[in-house]
Amino acid sequence: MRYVATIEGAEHEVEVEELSADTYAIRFGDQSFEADLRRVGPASVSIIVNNRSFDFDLAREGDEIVVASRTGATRLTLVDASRHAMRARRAPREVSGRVEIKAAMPGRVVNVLVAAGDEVTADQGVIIVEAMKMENELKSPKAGKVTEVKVVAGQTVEKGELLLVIE
Amino acid sequence: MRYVATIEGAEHEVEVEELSADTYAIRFGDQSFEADLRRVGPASVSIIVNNRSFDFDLAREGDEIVVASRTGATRLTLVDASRHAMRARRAPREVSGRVEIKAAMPGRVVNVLVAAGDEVTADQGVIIVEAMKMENELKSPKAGKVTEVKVVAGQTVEKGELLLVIE
Amino acid sequence: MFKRILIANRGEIAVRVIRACRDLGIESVAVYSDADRAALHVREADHAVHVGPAPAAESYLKIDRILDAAKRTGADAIHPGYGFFSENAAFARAVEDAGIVWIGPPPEAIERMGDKVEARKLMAAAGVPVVPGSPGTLETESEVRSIAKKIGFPIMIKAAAGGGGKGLRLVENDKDLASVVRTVSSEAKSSFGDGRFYVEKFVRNPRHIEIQVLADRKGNTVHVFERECSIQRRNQKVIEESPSPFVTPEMRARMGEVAVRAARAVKYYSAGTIEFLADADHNFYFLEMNTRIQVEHPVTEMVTGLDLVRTQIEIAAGETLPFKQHDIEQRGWAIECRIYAEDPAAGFVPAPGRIETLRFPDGPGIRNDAGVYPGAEVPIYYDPMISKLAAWGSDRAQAIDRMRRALGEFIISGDLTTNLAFHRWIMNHPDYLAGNFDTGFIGREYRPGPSHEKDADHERMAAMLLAAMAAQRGAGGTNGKAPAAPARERSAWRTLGRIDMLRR
Amino acid sequence: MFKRILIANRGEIAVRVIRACRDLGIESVAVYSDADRAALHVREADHAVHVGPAPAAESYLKIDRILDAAKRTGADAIHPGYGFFSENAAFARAVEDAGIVWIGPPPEAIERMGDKVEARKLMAAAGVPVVPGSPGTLETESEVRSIAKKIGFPIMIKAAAGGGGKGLRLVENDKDLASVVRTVSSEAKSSFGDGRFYVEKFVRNPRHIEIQVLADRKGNTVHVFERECSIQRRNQKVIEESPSPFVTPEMRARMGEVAVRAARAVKYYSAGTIEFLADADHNFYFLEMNTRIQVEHPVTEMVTGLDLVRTQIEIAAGETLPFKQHDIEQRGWAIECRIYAEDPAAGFVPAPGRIETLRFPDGPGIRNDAGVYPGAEVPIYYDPMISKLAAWGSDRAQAIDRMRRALGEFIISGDLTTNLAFHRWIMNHPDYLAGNFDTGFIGREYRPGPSHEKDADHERMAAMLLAAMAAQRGAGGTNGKAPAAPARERSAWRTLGRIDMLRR
Repeated sequence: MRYVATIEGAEHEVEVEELSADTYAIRFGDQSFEADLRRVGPASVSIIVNNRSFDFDLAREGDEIVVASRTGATRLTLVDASRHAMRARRAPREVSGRVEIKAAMPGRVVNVLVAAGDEVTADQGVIIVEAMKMENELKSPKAGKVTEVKVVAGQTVEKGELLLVIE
Repeated sequence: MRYVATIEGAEHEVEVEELSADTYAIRFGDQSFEADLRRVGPASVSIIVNNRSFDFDLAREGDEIVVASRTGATRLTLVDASRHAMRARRAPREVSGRVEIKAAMPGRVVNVLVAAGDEVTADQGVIIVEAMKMENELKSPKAGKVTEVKVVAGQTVEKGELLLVIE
Repeated sequence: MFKRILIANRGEIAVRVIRACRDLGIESVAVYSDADRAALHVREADHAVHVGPAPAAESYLKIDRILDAAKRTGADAIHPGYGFFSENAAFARAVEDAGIVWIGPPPEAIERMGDKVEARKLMAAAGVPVVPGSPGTLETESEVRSIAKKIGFPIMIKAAAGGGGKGLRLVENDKDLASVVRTVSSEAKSSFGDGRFYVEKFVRNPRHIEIQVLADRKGNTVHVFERECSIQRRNQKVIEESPSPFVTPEMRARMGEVAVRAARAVKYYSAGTIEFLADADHNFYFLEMNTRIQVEHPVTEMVTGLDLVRTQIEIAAGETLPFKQHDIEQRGWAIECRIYAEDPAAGFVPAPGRIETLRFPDGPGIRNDAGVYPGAEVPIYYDPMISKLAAWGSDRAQAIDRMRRALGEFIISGDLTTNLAFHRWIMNHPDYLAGNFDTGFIGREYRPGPSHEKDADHERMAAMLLAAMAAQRGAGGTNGKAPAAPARERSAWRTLGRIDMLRR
Repeated sequence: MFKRILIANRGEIAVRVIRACRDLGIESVAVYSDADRAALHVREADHAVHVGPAPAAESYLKIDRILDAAKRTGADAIHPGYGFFSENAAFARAVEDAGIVWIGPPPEAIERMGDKVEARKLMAAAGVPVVPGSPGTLETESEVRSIAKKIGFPIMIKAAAGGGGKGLRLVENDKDLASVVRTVSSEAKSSFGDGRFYVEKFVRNPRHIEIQVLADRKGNTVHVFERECSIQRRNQKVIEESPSPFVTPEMRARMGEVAVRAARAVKYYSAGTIEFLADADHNFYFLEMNTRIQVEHPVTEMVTGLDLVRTQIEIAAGETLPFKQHDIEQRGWAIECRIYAEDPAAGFVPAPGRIETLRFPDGPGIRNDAGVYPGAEVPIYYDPMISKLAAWGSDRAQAIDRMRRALGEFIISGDLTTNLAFHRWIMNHPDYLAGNFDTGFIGREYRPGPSHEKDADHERMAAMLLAAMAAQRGAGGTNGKAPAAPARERSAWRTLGRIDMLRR
């Protein structure tokens, strides 16, 4: 199998070949290695390469795979080489004058300091959200007008939930 | 649901009724209880009855269920009340003059002290089996004749594997 | 001794008290909200009583429900843990009025120390050094402005009923004053039911050092040396140690003596802590007294060999302190890292969720007080603490070596982010290693950023690529075993605690 | 200091040494057989080298393969752990000849102490008390018979090259003599490659008490007090503690002095242990010297605060002992329970298998040195130890209270049987609590039998019946979460460690 791996922005062509049930050949650049891989937990693998032992926890986050060890973690993507060529690039998203204020964490709305139609200045406090007894006053990132208020005081909100819109 | 529970040889009629997703009514003898049950692990449950908290690990062994807590364990069987009446009793097994010597644990045969056809006396050592460097000389439980030798020195054996037969 | 103790708390401290009960052969009673039915403290206790819905104000902070739970289960004493009712004199009195023993200090002492303004006056009168500030409580922005004019910015605005790093904010200059006063007042009202606050001169870059005290009901009072708690984020401690690398033998003796004097001034009994700010010249000032067991009590236990929770229970039962001041000795060094479900890269906001897999460190010198188990939920409603990881060594260097090792062994995965990588960063920071830090350390030094394997050599690279391939295919090696069930696998892949190392 | 240490061992002791390496910033090299590819020590190490098939004789005990592994990974020192090569002078010499540092005592000391017959002679000459017995080694049944006639039955027949409870058998009378001689000889030949044996008068109901010693290469030798190891099954320790409830301050001083003399007699360096038998009159006799780290070293570490494995490494690196005799103090009490995959009801035969779920105890005073993780296999080929659970308390009563609590928290399930319930039984036995026991304790007192909840009241009964129903239906409550995946569930139901409580 040939892959294109993207690590910290750099692309690498990788070839992985299964030699037996547990051993693999990995080639990238002018390097070639034989590795022994065992599953040691639901999302953990033990890998031995040239007598070096690596114990990784693995996670998927969207397109990315996170490979974490006791000393650090690396985030990478792996794409089938044949599909890589065809892969469409996403068009950069338009940045509009509309700003959405979203909940950074799950919590409870303590107070909404503005109403739809209010004019606000940059850095003006617009809403207070509480999580675990810590209250956080969220501020407007720009001067503008409040066009939508999606929540009321006392309401529980999820992480990423839209609270209000400023245009 | 009605069950017949057998605990340490005594039979109890039990009725269990699901009151909601997590709560149950349990009746046995003249006792009646309401209980809250939650799964807290692959084979662990937390149960609260009359404000008493029970944390059990559960295991099935054949027909039996083992309910284990921090202080002890109880082995019981639970049979659907309607099937209980029809349940056939197993006939007691015949005890024959044939004695099978089996491996009590997984291990390795160090030495076979007898051959098929040999006459042995009660308590005579017949085979030496090693597990984890401990050698154990197995003895004939009765006087008789070795009719079968199923293993050879150096062979690895499983728990319960037949080693030899004395008649 | 008591027959049955109700623990009016949750999480790791409830488990800690249950362990002390078990050691003493005392039955334990847990209370739980809707969010905590399957929590570890409920599983570990002998009894468990439901006290209401998830929000603490409707369950853990309902006096009548807690007392009713105690009566229904026949509890003869109540331990409040820390937080919740631990510094609530009204609750302590209600407990005593109900004929149940309160495992804590006299309600009067809680009250006098709980009113931070009165406490300042009282301590000054007892000859305990205090920081310059407002003589009494304030209620308006303009009052604050006039005090600030007198003592000069920066100032700290503190809720009169606050404590434990909650209800206090720094004001650097006049411009921010209005917004901060509004926030503190709102937070104080909703968290403590008391909107009053006071002002203190902000001591820049102080050390936060505290002295543990123990006193019985017969007036025997001892101190159990200091804890260094200067490593803080959001004005809350994350790493504590004992002894302090900053405290000299002379300073230790003086602080201990002052702490005993402070405790005696309020006729204190049970375990308590006198918190001090220390400046670079080894001057120290009374900050507040915590009239309860502290989160960070394990480091004192590891260094002195005492069991502070057990001693609290014995004192409440009327026993005499089984040791005198000269019996208590410091041996070696202990450090505690508070492992939280929080996101250091996003200003340490809580990031709770469900724990999938969990492996705790162990071995020589390691202790880990946890409130969770694999499959448990860290609820959004409460303090998002996962565990308190503590390491002991014969000296500070060994304690740090062991902590670093333990942090490496700690594995937690699930729908949550942890501060494990943040702790690893501190345990390798030259200033921390040199004992050279103050309460501003994290704010000045911590810059979240990518922490990928910078020195990844080719072998590590090959291993990582293979691991990534295994992750993508959803299957690792065989190891001669059946692979884990797909359903379980799917959820475990989602996120892993270790990934908090990488942020961009 | 070393750059990279190879650990010529497996299981918990390999993990223990890896932890010491990590604390010291030294890289670790694991070796593994086919059975141990996924073992914890391989996962935890920085390097790992395959050394052969599952049987130890073909992997862990292959001198050339271990040395080759060290050379290939650039290891500059080898730590042998306990068992395997730890008391093999030929291996120690081969290591040194290869230019690699041997983290252990001088090969000559191993040799002289390894020959139990020579050791007896040597110790007697050095003024160390020894038990009456054969003056030299024996080879035939008739030789044994003539010695027995002289010193009288019962006698112990011991392999000259044995040790650690292996290769020794009791003969009560003339009738059993032939069979025992045959077994010991066969076992000695296959296990140690040396069929010679010797005979000692059997001291009935002795205490087994040992003294830890530490010595550097410069001749500084100290003792680190005693360990009480009388709780044994199959002539092997299962519970150890320090201090011993039997040893008086005078006896401790004498034993320590004798132990240092014994170590000096063989120009010892590194960590070592002098084992003694003690009779009811507080007389003690040299039994053997273990020229390696002991399984039970954690209790000494907990009581003294020393790190014995770290000290071993430092001594091997040529460092001077960083403490003198008067610097070493005993604080409190520590107890260790060896948690084995074995079946106490079936004569303590090994009962290894795969571990499904695993939850370790923790909290104040608890340490658990494990060699396994959830999903790991306890292989049939080696010592079936799961972990070493240790509890520290300020006195013996508190240490026992904490051990009892920790044993209650310990959950292990899978295709294996454990001795957890056996340990719980001992921790509640009045004679154990009174400190009143000897090496015959388990043989006399332990009667495996059903240990169901005898005092199960109706509420517990109701809970058990409901749990059983849940088990039968294969589904518990909902807790608002998806139930665990069926495949995983099936295997977890199979057997559970806690069920070893019930045997019939």
